[in-house]
Amino acid sequence: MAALIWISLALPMLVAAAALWRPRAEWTRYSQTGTAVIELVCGVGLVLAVRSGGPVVTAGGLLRVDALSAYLLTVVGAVAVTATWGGLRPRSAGRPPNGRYSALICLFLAAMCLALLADNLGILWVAIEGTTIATAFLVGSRGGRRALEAAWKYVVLGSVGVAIAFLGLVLLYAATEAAGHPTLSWLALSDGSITLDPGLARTALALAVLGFATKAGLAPMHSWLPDAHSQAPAPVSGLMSGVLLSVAFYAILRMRTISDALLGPGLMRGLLLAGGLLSLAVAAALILRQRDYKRMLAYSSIEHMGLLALGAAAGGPLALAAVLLHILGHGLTKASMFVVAGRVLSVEGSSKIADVHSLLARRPRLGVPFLAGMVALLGLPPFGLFFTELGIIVGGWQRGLGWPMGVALVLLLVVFAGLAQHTASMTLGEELEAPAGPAPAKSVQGSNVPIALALAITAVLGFAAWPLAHLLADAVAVLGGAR
Amino acid sequence: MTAVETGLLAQLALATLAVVAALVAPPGRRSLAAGSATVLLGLAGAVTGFLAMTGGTGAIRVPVALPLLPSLSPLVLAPDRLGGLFMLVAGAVAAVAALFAIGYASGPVASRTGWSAFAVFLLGMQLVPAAGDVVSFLLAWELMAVGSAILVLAEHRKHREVRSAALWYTVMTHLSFLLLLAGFAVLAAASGHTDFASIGRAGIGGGTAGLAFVLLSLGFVTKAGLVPVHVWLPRAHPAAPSHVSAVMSAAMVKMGIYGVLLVVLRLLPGGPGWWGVLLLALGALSALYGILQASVASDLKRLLAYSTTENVGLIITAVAISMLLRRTQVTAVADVALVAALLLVVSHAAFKTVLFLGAGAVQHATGERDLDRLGGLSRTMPTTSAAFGVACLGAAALPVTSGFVAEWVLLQALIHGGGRENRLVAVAMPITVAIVALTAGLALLTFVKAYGIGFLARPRSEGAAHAHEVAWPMRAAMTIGAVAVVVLGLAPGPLAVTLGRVVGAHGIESAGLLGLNLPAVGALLDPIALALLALGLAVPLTVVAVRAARRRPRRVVELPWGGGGIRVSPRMQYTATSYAEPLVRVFDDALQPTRDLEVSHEAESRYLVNRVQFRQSLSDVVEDRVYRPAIALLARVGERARSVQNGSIHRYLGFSFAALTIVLLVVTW
Amino acid sequence: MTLLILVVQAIAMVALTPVLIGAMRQVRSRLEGRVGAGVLQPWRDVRKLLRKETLRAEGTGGILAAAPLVLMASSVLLCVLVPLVSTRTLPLVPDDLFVVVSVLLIGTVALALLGLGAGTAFGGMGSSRHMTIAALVEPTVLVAVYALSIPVGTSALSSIVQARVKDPAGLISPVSLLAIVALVLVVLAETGRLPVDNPSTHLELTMIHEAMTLESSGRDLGWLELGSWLRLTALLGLVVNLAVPWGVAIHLNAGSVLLGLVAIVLKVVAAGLLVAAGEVFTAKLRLFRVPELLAGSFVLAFLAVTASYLVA
Amino acid sequence: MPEALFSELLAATTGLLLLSATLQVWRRSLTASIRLLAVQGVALAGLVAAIGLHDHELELLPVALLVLVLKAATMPWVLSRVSRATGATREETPRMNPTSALMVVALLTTLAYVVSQPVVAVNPGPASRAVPIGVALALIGFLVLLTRRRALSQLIGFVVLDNGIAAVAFLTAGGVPLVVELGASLDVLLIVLILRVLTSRMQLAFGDTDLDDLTELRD
Repeated sequence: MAALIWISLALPMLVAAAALWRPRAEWTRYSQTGTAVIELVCGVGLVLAVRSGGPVVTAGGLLRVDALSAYLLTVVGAVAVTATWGGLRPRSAGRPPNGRYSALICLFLAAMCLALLADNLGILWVAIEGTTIATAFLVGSRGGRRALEAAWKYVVLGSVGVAIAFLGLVLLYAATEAAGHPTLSWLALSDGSITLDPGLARTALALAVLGFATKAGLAPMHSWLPDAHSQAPAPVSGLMSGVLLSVAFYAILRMRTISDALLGPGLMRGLLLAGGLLSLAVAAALILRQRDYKRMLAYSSIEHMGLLALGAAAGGPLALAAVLLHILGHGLTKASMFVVAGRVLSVEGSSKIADVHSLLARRPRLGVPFLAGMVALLGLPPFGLFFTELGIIVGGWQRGLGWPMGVALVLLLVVFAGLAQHTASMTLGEELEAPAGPAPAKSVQGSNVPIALALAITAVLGFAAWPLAHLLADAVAVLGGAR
Repeated sequence: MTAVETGLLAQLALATLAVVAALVAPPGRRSLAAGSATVLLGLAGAVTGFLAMTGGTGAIRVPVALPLLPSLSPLVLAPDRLGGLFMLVAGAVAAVAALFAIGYASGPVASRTGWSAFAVFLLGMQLVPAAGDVVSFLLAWELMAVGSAILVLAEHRKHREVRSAALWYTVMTHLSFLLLLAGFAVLAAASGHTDFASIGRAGIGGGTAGLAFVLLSLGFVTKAGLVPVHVWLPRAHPAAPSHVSAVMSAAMVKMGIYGVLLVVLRLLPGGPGWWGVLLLALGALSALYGILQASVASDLKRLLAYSTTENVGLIITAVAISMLLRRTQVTAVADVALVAALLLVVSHAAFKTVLFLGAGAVQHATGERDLDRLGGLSRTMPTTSAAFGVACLGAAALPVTSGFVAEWVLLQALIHGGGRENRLVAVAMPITVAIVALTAGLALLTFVKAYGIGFLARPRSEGAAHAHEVAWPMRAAMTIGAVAVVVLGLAPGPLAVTLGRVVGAHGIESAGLLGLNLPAVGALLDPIALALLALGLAVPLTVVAVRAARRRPRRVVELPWGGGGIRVSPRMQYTATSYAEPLVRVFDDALQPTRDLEVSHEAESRYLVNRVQFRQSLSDVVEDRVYRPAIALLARVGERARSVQNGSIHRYLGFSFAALTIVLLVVTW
Repeated sequence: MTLLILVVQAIAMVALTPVLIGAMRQVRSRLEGRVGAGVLQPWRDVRKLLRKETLRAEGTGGILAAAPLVLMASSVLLCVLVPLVSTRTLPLVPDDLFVVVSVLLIGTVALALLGLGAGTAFGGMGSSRHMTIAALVEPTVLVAVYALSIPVGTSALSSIVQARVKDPAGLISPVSLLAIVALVLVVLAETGRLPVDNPSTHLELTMIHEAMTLESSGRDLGWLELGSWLRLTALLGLVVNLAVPWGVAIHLNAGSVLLGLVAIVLKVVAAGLLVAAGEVFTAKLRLFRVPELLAGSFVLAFLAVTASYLVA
Repeated sequence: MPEALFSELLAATTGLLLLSATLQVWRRSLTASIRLLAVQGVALAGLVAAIGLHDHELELLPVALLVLVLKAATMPWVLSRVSRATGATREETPRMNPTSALMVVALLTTLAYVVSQPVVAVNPGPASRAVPIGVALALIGFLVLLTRRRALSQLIGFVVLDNGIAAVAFLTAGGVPLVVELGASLDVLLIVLILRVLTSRMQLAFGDTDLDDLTELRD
């Protein structure tokens, strides 16, 4: 089973190397999708392995797969398949294959896998910094001043933020060394076998969470997110919003477990509550009068990360399970939404909300998925996000976070109003006399199958997800479940 | 498997069937296929509801990923008697509306999406009262909301206002959902369970219960369309296709009532007095405000929408009265009030369905919805006119209709509830009586206007002049509804007794010719006997009149007298607007109309008036005074907030730095 | 037996009504210094109208034919239901206050629809004003009788009257006085007497009732007139029986019933004459001052209720 | 190595770190602050070597070498390439004038002392007593990031921040595990290279490397 770990790590790098070696080869078009599929397969395989035989450990304990990481690996695979397949442009689109682009995406995937599979927090940090490196040029790949600006802000803000996390890890290591056995292994830290100096541990963990919050897009460290998401190519935005944030959030979840084990729930609860509510507030305030629909989607990501933070702050089996399921649902939906948004941009030629109207009437192939995805993002049934938001709120209330949850509900209403208003103005409305330019051919558009699949999965998630239930339960147990 | 379980599964199956039919049937046959499937869906709901209402039991459990975790129970569908009643109402209304839609649906409503959404909407609505736990309740609730929202914006291509209507509707619906979510979360947190039975057993009290009650009742009355959270109603109902607005107004709104009853009877029974006062205030205010707005409205469907607010207000008033009386140990009268509430629910469902369907038929036949452009339809559309007329009698609470019975029971409860024992009740009762009476009076005017202006007199527009009677399914649907209005009004006894059983009320008896006897308040109502007596007097008169008419028939003259043999021009008639003018003046303060008068004089002398222009527009006061400012404020906040992301990387780094310093200081302190 | 009494009562009222109206007109004209047409003139008018040819304008519906009959029937039913001669009621059809009011309203609605049916300017105008007043009157009626019903604990008019016969002390209690005054005012409004409406005007802009019946002629008009007069009789009868309930037959024997019959006739006529005399000295209110009057009467009724809690 | 010498060395190296950083805030010349960066690298390497010799952890010596190569040679070289490529040699108008910036440096240093109390408390010793300097260095790096307009200055600020964190790492626990150390250094190097590429692209796109031009993306 350890083989799967190595495959999921090594194979993307090999593909990347090959793609860089032959950047113009026709197969590179499909290389990233293929890699994504393999990641998905590895994820499922590891899930089964973990379900049957417990955590899989290799590389002398540096790499370790438990239920949580296996589940998230699967999520990464699934979302990556959606994003890359949806971003696939067939030959007839007339674009030359771009091996460097594919290679970077493969490296990006590899970095995320490493982050998920590493048991050593240091390596986790290295991997997350690695995602910044891999995506830097992807964000800038559209060229032009705006893309450049986005890339610069992304790299500077991201690496500075993550540097803070490194400071935290350093202090944590110092604490362990002071305690007698220096280690950065999450397992050792979270099973409560070591007792650290609380003062130092507090500082260390707080800094680490603050740093990772940057990549997780939690306010007030979120500033890079709207720019990067709105400028990156659609599949990349999808990947970043769909899983990169979640991977960073995964790091926060690990930190939270350690902190709860060492210091009790107070510290993390405070930090996550502040971050979550602040993120919701920022999202609500900036969605209200948003002009640009890709930025709108980016802020909705901030909103969802805020929800996740609230769920993590609440803790407890219900909220945590809801958080994990929410990661999957949000990833799939947001990835497809960014793909659709990219197509809208390519046919409408503008990312301004004001310039796009009556999509349902004029471009049903774009309008219908856009509307459906929005309904999913707004957390309405039958989509799974309905259940997970419900679980987070109820779970939070059960854990005594009544007032924060109440505030969150108010902010959610504002977010809903804003998103609904913008969506209505984009999709609804009468057909114009002139059918606004030549309707783009399906071939240029790319297929709706991945989007339909992703949304369908999100839809059945709430009802038919009981195969997942036990996996989720295990993952919650990994996170220290009831604690 | 019990009958109820079969019924529930049948509804799921039929809904699926309807969706499939909508998707696969060829456009020509789609309405018939999907329509008949939805009719069956509604009937299934009605039957299941009846079974559950008369004591049938059964439960269906659906496992869900999250609920498999210990702290949430699986989705449970287990209607109790009360739920059964509401399922019955919803199903019956749905069936009639669907039958109507077979003939009515056209354009986007008849599309695949339209019919599928309709089926989903109906399914969700019929499952709300079946839900046995929080999650399934909210799930059904949101299915209902999503389905109805899609239908509300069905016409979005043609009419611009539909978009804003849909927006208002979705946002208000979401507000109600979030309130419910919060309220249920409070209950779940307090009781540790999410199924209603356990929550009810938990016996939550004190501040927690109060908080939950406020949140839940606000959420439910938002859906029920009470003032001040009614604003979506007068927008969504005109925007939606008529069969949809019929279901929304006659059945969906009732789910809000069901929710309130669920809270005060099952989840948090025996709450403190201020609960009743709160509900009473909301209900009475809504009744008065709603009927006032309705009486001055000239858009037929807007008028009906506001009258829904009024009726719901009356229902909530009845519920609140029963709560108050139960606290003051006048339980017998409290039971009567509760039964009155349920009677109001049933009768409103009956006549409001017909009214909205009638409005739809009129719109279908004339293309007009504005009363000021209608008229003379009683000759061109006899069936519609008759059905609409009967329903108007019901809405005006005149004998012998269901509306009269319901209001009679309510008034009986009111005048017998009073007493010196409890100061609160002693003050509340007369005020309530007065408000209910004024409401009834204005309702009378409203529906005399609706029928008299819309169906009598002369056509006021081309469309009205060339109206034609509608297709048979629509006629059939309206007739069924009208018959129901009369039958329920003639034979209230059995119905009231059943309703009494539903809420475990005592002292509700059937007497005389299917009449209704309330020994608790020493009052008896036997509509059939009354009708017989009236006939006994009317028949001889009619005979005399008819014989006279045969001896000397009326001579038809070209011109009406009209104060001097005037020429006939429809424009000389009173319109709905002018009809309500005196009322607008009387209630100037409450309605706050905006008038402007332009007088332009002749050039020669300013004593010679050239032309006088008078404009008057009525808008919803609550909307102008509460919602508009709030929206404007939000918009301003949004504008301000945009400066947070002003693009300067230094500012962004500043955020991070500030966060870093704050966290460092906090954790090391 | 009871039915018989009620039928007798109805017939008596139908027979009495024109005379009553005649008497009232006569009193007015005498007080105004005119000779007057004589007490029996209304009788002749109705008879003449019922014989005359009836016209119907083109494009008007059957409502013009139906409404008069409905009004007439409802008024007669009113005479049957209201406890005038005796306090005996049919077992299945008690003279419940709300039923009585609703029967009254049926007539009101019939008139209003009639006004709209013709599709002329004046009909609509009258109908609109008529309904506005009716709507504003309703709270007063209910609250006033509510006040009277509190001591008795039922909404059956007969029981109220009976109770008031039984204890005359209650008659002059503030409760009953306030309530009665309120009732008188609403009866005047509901039956279109001064100061709300001038029954003898034909100046279109001021009229309410007349405007609605403007399109009716012949027997239609006859039924309408008789019907609306009957409403006046019945309501006056009700009020006087509530105010001075003496003479109402409580036991079922010919003597008391006869006495009751005579008593009610005398009382109604007396009340009518009072009203007529009063009308001579009052001017018609502007339409938009009428709500103030009704508000006043409502306040009286409401005070009556509160008084009944405080005093009685 | 005797304690006295060790603490001498510590004082010297850390003092040099702080001094160079302060000078970087002071001076407007970019070339100068790049040289100061090299000095910082040397000081850091010296620090590592000293700790390694003192704690007899010989595997720290190759690390010291790595630090020397990376922070004292490679990065300054890269940055000077940048400054030559973009012709940016001076920070004409910093967003905060040097005087107040120096005041802020003083503040940040005190803040650093305050917040690193827990670290000092855990294992008192000459090394950990020097930790505040590392933290101060990191904060100063942040300050440079915040107050300088030129892209290059932000590069410098980032490197200073990183130096600070590295200093903290070595002072507290003689550095993180080697594999992490390698990964981290590699990451930092790559980030710097990426930023370098972006800077030259910026030069091409804007004809300038003033970060105030980067305000097209906004709400």
